[in-house]
Amino acid sequence: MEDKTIVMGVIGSDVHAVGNRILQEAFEKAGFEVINIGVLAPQEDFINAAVETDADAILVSSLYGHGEMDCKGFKEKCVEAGLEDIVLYVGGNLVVGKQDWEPVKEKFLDMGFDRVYPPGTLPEEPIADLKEDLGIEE
Amino acid sequence: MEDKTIVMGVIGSDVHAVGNRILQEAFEKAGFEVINIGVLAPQEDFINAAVETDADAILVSSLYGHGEMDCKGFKEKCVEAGLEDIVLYVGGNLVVGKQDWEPVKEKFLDMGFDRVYPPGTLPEEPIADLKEDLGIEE
Amino acid sequence: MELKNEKWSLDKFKEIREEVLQQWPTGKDVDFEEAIEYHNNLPEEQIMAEKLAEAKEEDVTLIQPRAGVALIDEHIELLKFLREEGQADLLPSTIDSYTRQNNYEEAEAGIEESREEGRSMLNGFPAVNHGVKACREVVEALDAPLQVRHGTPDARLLAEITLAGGFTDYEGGGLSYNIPYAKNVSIEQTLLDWQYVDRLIGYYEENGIKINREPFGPLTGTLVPPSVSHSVAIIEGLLAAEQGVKNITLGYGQCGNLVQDVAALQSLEELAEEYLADYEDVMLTTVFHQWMGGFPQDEAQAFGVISWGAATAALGKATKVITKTPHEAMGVPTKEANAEGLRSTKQVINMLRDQSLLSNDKLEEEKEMIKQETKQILDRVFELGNGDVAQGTVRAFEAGVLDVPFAPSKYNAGNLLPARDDDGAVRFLNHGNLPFSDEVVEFHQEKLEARGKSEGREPNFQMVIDDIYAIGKGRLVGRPRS
Amino acid sequence: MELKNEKWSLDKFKEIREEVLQQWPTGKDVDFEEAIEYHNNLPEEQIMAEKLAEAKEEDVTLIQPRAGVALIDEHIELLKFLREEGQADLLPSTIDSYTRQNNYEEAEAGIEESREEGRSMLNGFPAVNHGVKACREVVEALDAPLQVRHGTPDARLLAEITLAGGFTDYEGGGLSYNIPYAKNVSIEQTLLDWQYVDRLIGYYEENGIKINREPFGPLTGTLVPPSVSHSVAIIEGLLAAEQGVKNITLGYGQCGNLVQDVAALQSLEELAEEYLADYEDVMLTTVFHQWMGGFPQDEAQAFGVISWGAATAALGKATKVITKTPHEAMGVPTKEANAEGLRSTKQVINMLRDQSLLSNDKLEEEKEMIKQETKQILDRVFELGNGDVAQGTVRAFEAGVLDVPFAPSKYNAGNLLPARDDDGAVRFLNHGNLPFSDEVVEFHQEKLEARGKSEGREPNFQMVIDDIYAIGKGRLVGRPRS
Repeated sequence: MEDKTIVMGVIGSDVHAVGNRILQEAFEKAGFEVINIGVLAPQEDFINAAVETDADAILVSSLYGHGEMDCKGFKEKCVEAGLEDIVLYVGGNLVVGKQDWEPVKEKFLDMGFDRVYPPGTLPEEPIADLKEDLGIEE
Repeated sequence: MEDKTIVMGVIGSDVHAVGNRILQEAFEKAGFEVINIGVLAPQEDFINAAVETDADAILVSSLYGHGEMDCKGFKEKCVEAGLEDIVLYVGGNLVVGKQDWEPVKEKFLDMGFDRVYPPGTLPEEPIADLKEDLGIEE
Repeated sequence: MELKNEKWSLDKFKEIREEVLQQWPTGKDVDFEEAIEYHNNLPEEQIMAEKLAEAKEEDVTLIQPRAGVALIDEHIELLKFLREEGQADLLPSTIDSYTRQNNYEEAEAGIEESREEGRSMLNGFPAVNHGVKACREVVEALDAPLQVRHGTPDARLLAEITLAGGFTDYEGGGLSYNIPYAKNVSIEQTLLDWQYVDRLIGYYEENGIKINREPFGPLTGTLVPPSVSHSVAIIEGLLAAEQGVKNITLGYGQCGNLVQDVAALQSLEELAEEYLADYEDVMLTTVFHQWMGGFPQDEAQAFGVISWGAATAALGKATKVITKTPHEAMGVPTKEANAEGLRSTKQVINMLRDQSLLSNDKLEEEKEMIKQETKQILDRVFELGNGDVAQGTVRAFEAGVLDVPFAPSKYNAGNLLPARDDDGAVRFLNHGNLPFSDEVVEFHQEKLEARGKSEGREPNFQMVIDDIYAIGKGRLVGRPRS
Repeated sequence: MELKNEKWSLDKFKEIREEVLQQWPTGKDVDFEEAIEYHNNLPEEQIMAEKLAEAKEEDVTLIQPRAGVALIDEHIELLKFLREEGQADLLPSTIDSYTRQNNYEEAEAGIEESREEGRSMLNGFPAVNHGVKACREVVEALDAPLQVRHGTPDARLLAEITLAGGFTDYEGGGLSYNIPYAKNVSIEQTLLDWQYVDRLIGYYEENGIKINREPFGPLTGTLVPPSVSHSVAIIEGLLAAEQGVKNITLGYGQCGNLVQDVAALQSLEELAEEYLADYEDVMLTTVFHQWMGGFPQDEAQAFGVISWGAATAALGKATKVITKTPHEAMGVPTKEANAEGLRSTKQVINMLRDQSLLSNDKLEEEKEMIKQETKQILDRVFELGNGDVAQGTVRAFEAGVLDVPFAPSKYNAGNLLPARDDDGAVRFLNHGNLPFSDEVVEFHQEKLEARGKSEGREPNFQMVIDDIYAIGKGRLVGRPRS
């Protein structure tokens, strides 16, 4: 497969580092070029990294419940930066408290994310989705 | 307080003996004359014992879920035996499975029981009720 | 018929068998030859003894729920649910209380009412009424071994039907399904009736079919000291082995103190190996019952009790554990609650599967005491029977040498009063006529005096009552209210 | 300002204090003299150090949840619920993640949005924005001691406001709230900022007010070997004591193997007593954190994990335990789920309060290894600082002599790779630059080789990943899929 580049990181004031490291491992193993901007990452860092590396996708993680506030306007900022076509995923514990998943998913889809993953998703799922969305044949 | 006599036991094919023994202890301590007919007791045994001892109340326990079937017609049999005024209590795990308590209680009240107790009731409660229902002053 | 611990001749067995199979119309569908054939075609994953042997070999603890409802389809659905959603390794069919008293007419009425009401009016599966074919429907719908769990003093017809129906494990025994489950049935009678059941299983074994047998360990489930239940378990094991039973699971119900419980599990297996040494090819395994006494009403608290039972089973390396559910205090659980109890148990067991409670002086002392006590009881039983354990057992109950606390049976002396010591281990406050040495009696006395001292009260019946209610109220030891 | 482990002069403290109190408008409401007065009038039942001292004396394990929401009334309601329905002995106020990064503007926006949405948009209680008076409203609405729990590298203003607000316990430290909670903050900086916090508490102590301090034991909460977290805990304890802190609770996060966890709790207390011997009148207690890594999604399984943590805390005689909830895998729990975690924990703790894990060779060996490892690390830290533990700590992190697995901080070497051995105990697969003796290194190597052998694979990073996911998938040891 041709090299596809993805930018990943943990957004906002979130410091959950472990899953992020494992996710990187998994995506690299799956053949992606991974730019991991780490935890405590503002929206700008994702977008700048994507512009600089001409990335194909941005994967946003949020584990601490503030995802809803942290992700506001993300898609718009991507468009402003010329990344209107970039594939945008988000996943994790996206809201405070246990809520029904469907409305949460809808909310983030409405915000412009292409795919939204609930807590406990294993890496295999977004990897398969990303291959499909980027038209990678194995 | 004057001596009041109660007949107690575990109805039907139910063999739960421990709570029954403790209940006896508690009612005796509270000053009642207790006729304990034990476990595996058919309706007839309760009624015969009450007639023979001129009892003031019958306390039926059922812990195994068949209470609904085992208690059918109990009140009517009491009336036939001339015990129309005897105080009639029932308590325990009265039905199979976890059900809302209120409908269960209603069902047993409709069957002619004067009071119905849910699982986990401590002896103090029926003792106080019985003193009230039998007009015992302390 | 005279009771003796001696293998029944096949003729004698078959003679009685004719009567047994006529106790209810479904008995006539039992065909032994055809049942052998049926068992020969069972997949290995449905043979209990094979599964247990594998678990014992691998030092793994399997999980099994209790479950049974009135109607066949619902029963199958329930067991499928517990297998799939509860990850149960082994499956039960808990028999309803009418069947346990051989009240097949009332069971029939319960089946009818269940159909009409659209919910189970029975607290278990009435296997006798349903018959051989229905049992096989259940077996064939599932992919795990099935055990009959009940509480039936005369369980002969039930055994005939369920074993012909493809069940490969049968719980109970002439003592453990009499003393806690009957009021007026003589011990001699139930021992004879259970010799029949054991002989039937021996007959299956002679024909190459493995049927596992499991004496019911917890007895009344209420503060039963380990040596009391161990004595009963070993007697039932001996009686079963004599009739040709080859696969025996000995049971013990959690008391709550980790050291005592692990000591009990280990000593049970070691004692049984010793006492059953003369019988060849007997495979012994153990079953641990999560707390059988009163449960907290609150489900979160109940999960705590369940999980602690799971941890003890794993650390004590029981071959299997029988699970409770968060609905325990409310009676028969929903299938969801039943599966929840299984899943929390499985989680703990899996987390602890590579750990065990390591030996230390306290554990060794507890084991030694349990063994001493059990041997003192069993020695006297053999003595009373002039070497015959069956006859000795009957006389031992008469003499209170065998005695079970809080049992309904009038054939049980009922002199025992157990209470917890300061660490929560179950001791004898009153050991009745158990033939204990002074050393043993003093050991228990000292333990309870130490508790009394720390609570500023004399050990007495109130202490026992406090202990019975304690776990339901969130404690192990029933401390006086301050 | 040069970093040294030396008690700050009051002048120096007050000079910096002026700046700190101006970081956000609510800082101006802090009046130290008046706060002393306020604390003097607090009922004893609300003073953490008193409650902990009592529990330590009585050998009882107290329970405490994590909890915090954006708005004051809702926060009070939440804590009341956990006290009443969860039977919590000690109460927290968990601070939101914006406040932890000193983003008071974003916290303010979160408060606004929470008001508009009618639900908490913040994952904790923004105490700085709410200010002293609001903190006191919280304290006064409750009848248990309150602790601030957070994860704030620069927690000076938060300490000023919450302590003046009547909180009597403060979690964190210059390492434990930097390495797992920041990416770009130097260790020198956070050590200085936490010297400020400790000096503030020392100042309270000088005025007769007991404020408890609790280094955050679990660090990254993911397979942290005990000697790693013990080293950090003892360094933070020493730094705190030097500034005049008198009440210290040292923490440890459950690894899952009972023997290792109990050994860790016991060795932590023993080591701390040894290292802090020069400081007079320091009261040491311990806190055990229920499993901090990934949880199963299923609530019944989560109850199993929670209960096992409760059992370990009780058997290890921790002074308190921080509870998890059945919603753990889903993020911030509802108050009902939080109370459920508390109740299942309380049930287990109460059932086990009269039991402990008895000494045996394995336990002693584990304790000995943890002590050796911790001493080897701390010896080198002191050496690197020429006797000054603060300076030595900075250099030790540079040199990888102190190192935390899976931490986000760029000031952390990140060379460690921990993995479970065949019994589930956490060992070093790669010990990086930790200054271990050959004996220690070989001990770990052998343990992991034994596991590798039993799994038929070389110990490697895949094993680590399997271990990280294991509990979430219902196991302790991440065995290869068969």
